[in-house]
Amino acid sequence: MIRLLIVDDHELMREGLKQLFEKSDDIIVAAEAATGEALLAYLQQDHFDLIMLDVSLPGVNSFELAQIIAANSQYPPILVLSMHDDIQSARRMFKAGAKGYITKNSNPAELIRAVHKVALGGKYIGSEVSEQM
Amino acid sequence: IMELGELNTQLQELTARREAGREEERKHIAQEIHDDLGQLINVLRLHASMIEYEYGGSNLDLCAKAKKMVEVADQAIESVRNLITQLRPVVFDHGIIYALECLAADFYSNTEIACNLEMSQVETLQQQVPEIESLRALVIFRMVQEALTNVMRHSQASKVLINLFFEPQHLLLKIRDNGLGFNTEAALRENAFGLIGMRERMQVLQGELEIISGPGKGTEIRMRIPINATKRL
Amino acid sequence: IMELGELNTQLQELTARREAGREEERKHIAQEIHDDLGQLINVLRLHASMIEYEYGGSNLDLCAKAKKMVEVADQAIESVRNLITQLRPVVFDHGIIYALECLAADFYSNTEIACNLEMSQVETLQQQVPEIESLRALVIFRMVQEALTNVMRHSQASKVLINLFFEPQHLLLKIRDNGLGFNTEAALRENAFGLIGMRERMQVLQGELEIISGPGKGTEIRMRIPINATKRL
Ligand SMILES: Nc1ncnc2c1ncn2[C@@H]1O[C@H](COP(=O)(O)OP(=O)(O)OP(=O)(O)O)[C@@H](O)[C@H]1O
Ligand SMILES: Nc1ncnc2c1ncn2[C@@H]1O[C@H](COP(=O)(O)OP(=O)(O)OP(=O)(O)O)[C@@H](O)[C@H]1O
Ligand SMILES: [K+]
Ligand SMILES: [Mg+2]
Ligand SMILES: [Mg+2]
Ligand SMILES: [Mg+2]
Repeated sequence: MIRLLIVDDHELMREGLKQLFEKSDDIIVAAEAATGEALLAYLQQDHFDLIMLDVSLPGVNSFELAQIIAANSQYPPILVLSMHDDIQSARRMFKAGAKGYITKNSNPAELIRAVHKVALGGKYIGSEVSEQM
Repeated sequence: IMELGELNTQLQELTARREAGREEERKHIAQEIHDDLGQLINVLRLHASMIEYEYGGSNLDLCAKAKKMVEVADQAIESVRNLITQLRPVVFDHGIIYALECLAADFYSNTEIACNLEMSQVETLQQQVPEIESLRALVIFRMVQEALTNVMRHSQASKVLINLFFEPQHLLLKIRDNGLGFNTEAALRENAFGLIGMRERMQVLQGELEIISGPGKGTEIRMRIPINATKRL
Repeated sequence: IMELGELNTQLQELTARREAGREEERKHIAQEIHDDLGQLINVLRLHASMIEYEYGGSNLDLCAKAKKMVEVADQAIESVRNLITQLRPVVFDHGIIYALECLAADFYSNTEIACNLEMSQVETLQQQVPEIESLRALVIFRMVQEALTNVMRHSQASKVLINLFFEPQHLLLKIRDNGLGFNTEAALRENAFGLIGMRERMQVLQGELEIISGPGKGTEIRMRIPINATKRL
C-alpha cells in the first residue's frame, strides 16, 4: 500500500486527486496539506511513501522546500505537481531533489503511474514535459 | 519655477513608480489567473478525465463527452499558460539568469533568429545576481525584451547574441545583432519612443546605456547597471 | 542640449504613449480572457450539465461528479468576470457617464462614504460626451479613480460629490469631499506622486487641473478638459 501525502493549497484540487486515487487499490491518501508548514508537521508525525507537492503554494519557495525535504533521508520522495510544462522549471525541481515532475493536466492513468514509479524509488518525468526534451 | 535637474529627478522617480506600478498590476493579474482560474480549470479537467477513465469502457456516448471536455480543458489550460507567460516573466520567481535563458529560447522558437546567451564568470553571476532587487531585475528584463523586439521587427538579422557579464558592483549586458543597423541619431530625432523609453528606464536604474549602430553594421545595445544601487525601486 | 520646453513636449508624448500602451495591454488581456477562456469554460459547463441531465438519474456517482463540475465551472466563470472588471472598466463599452455612475456606486459600497454624481445639462452631455475619444475618456476615468482613492485613504470624509458639466467644447469635472483637507503646496513639495501623475495626465489631455484644499476645508479637484482636442491620444 502506498501512503500518499497530497500538498496543494487548492481544496478542489486535493478533493479531485483524492477521488482519483480512491479508485486505485494500492494507493491511499493518508493526509493532505494546504501549506508548507502543515506538510512539515505531517512529516514529523507520520510515515508516508510519497509526497505529491504543488509547486505553487502561496508564499512558499518550492525549490527550497523540496531541498529541505530531500536533504532528510527519513522523508519520502517528492513528486512535483505543476501547472506549467516548462523544462527549466522541471530541471530546477529535480536539482532541488524531487524525483518526479508531472503537470496538473495529466491523465488519471499517468498520474497513477507516476505515483507508483516514484513511491517505489524510481524517477518520473511527465509526458508533457519530456516531449520537449 | 523648477530647475531642469530637479524636474529630471522628479520625472525619474515618477517613471520608476509608474513602471513598478505596472509590473505590480501584471503580477497581480497573473497571480489571480494562475491561482484561481488555472486551478479551477485543472480541477474540471481532472474530473472529466476521471469520467473518461472510469466509464469510458462501458459507455461510448459518455466517453465521447468526457473526451471532448478534456480537450476543451486542455485548450483553456494552454490559454491560461500563455496569458501568464505574457504577464509574469519568470524573473519574478527564478531570477534574471533563468529569465534570460527562457527569453532567448522563446525568441528563437518564435522568430527562428538564432539567439544565444553567453555568460562569463557564471558562478560569480549566480551568487551576485540573485541579489538584484526583483523590481530592478524586472526592469532589466523588460529592456532586453524591448531590444529583442526591435531585432525582430527592424534588423533582418540572422542571429543575435546576448552577453551577460559581471564587474565588481556592475552587471554588463550586451545585445548584438548582425542585421541592417540604423542611424541612431536620426532615429532619436524622430521620436523613437522605444529607444527613449529604454534610456529613461536606464536612468531609473542609475546605469548607462549605449546604442551602437550604423547602416550595414548591425546593432549593439550596451548596458552597465549597478547591482546594489543606493536607491531601491 | 535639449531645451526645457522641448523636453516637456517629449515627456508628455512619452507619458501619453505609455498610458495608452498600458490601457491597450489591459484591454488585450481582458479580451483574451473573455473571448477565449470565458467561452471554453462555458462549453465545459454545458457538457457537465448535459451529463448531469442524461445520466444523473441512473448513476449517483456520475451525478455527483457532474454537479461538482458545474459548480467548479460557475466559480471559474465568476473568476473570469472579476478579472475582466478589474482590467477593462466599463468606460470602454458604455462611455464615461455610465462608467462614472458605476464608479460612484462601487465607491459607496466599498467605503460607505456617500458618493453622489451630479450632472447638469444632461442632454448636451449625452450628446457630446460620447464623442470623447475612448482613450481620452479612459484617462479621465483613471483620474477620477485616483482622486476617489485619495478621498478614501486620506480624507476621513463622510461624503464626496462628483460634478460633471458641460461648457461648449469643454468638459468640467469636480470631485469635492468634506474631509480633513491638506496643505497642497507642502504635499507637492514632498513628491506627491499621485497628484503629480494627475497633473501630468492632464497635460496629456491638454486640459487644466486645480487642486483646492486646506486643513479643515475638505478637498476639491477641478478639471477642465477639451472635448475635441487637436491631438488624438
Ligand atoms: N536592432 C535594430 N536593427 C535595426 N534597426 C533598429 C534596431 N533597433 C531599432 N532600430 C531602428 O530604430 C527605430 C526606433 O526604434 P524604437 O524601438 O525606438 O521604435 P520602434 O521599434 O519603431 O517602435 P516602438 O515604439 O514600438 O518600439 C526603429 O524604427 C528602427 O528603424
Ligand atoms: N482628498 C484628500 N483629502 C485629504 N488629504 C489628501 C487628499 N488627497 C490627497 N491628500 C494628501 O496629499 C498627499 C499626496 O497625495 P498623492 O495622491 O499624491 O499621494 P498618496 O495618495 O499618499 O500616494 P499614492 O502615490 O499612492 O497616490 C496624501 O498623502 C495626502 O496627505
Ligand atoms: K485507494
Ligand atoms: Mg497552488
Ligand atoms: Mg521598438
Ligand atoms: Mg494617492
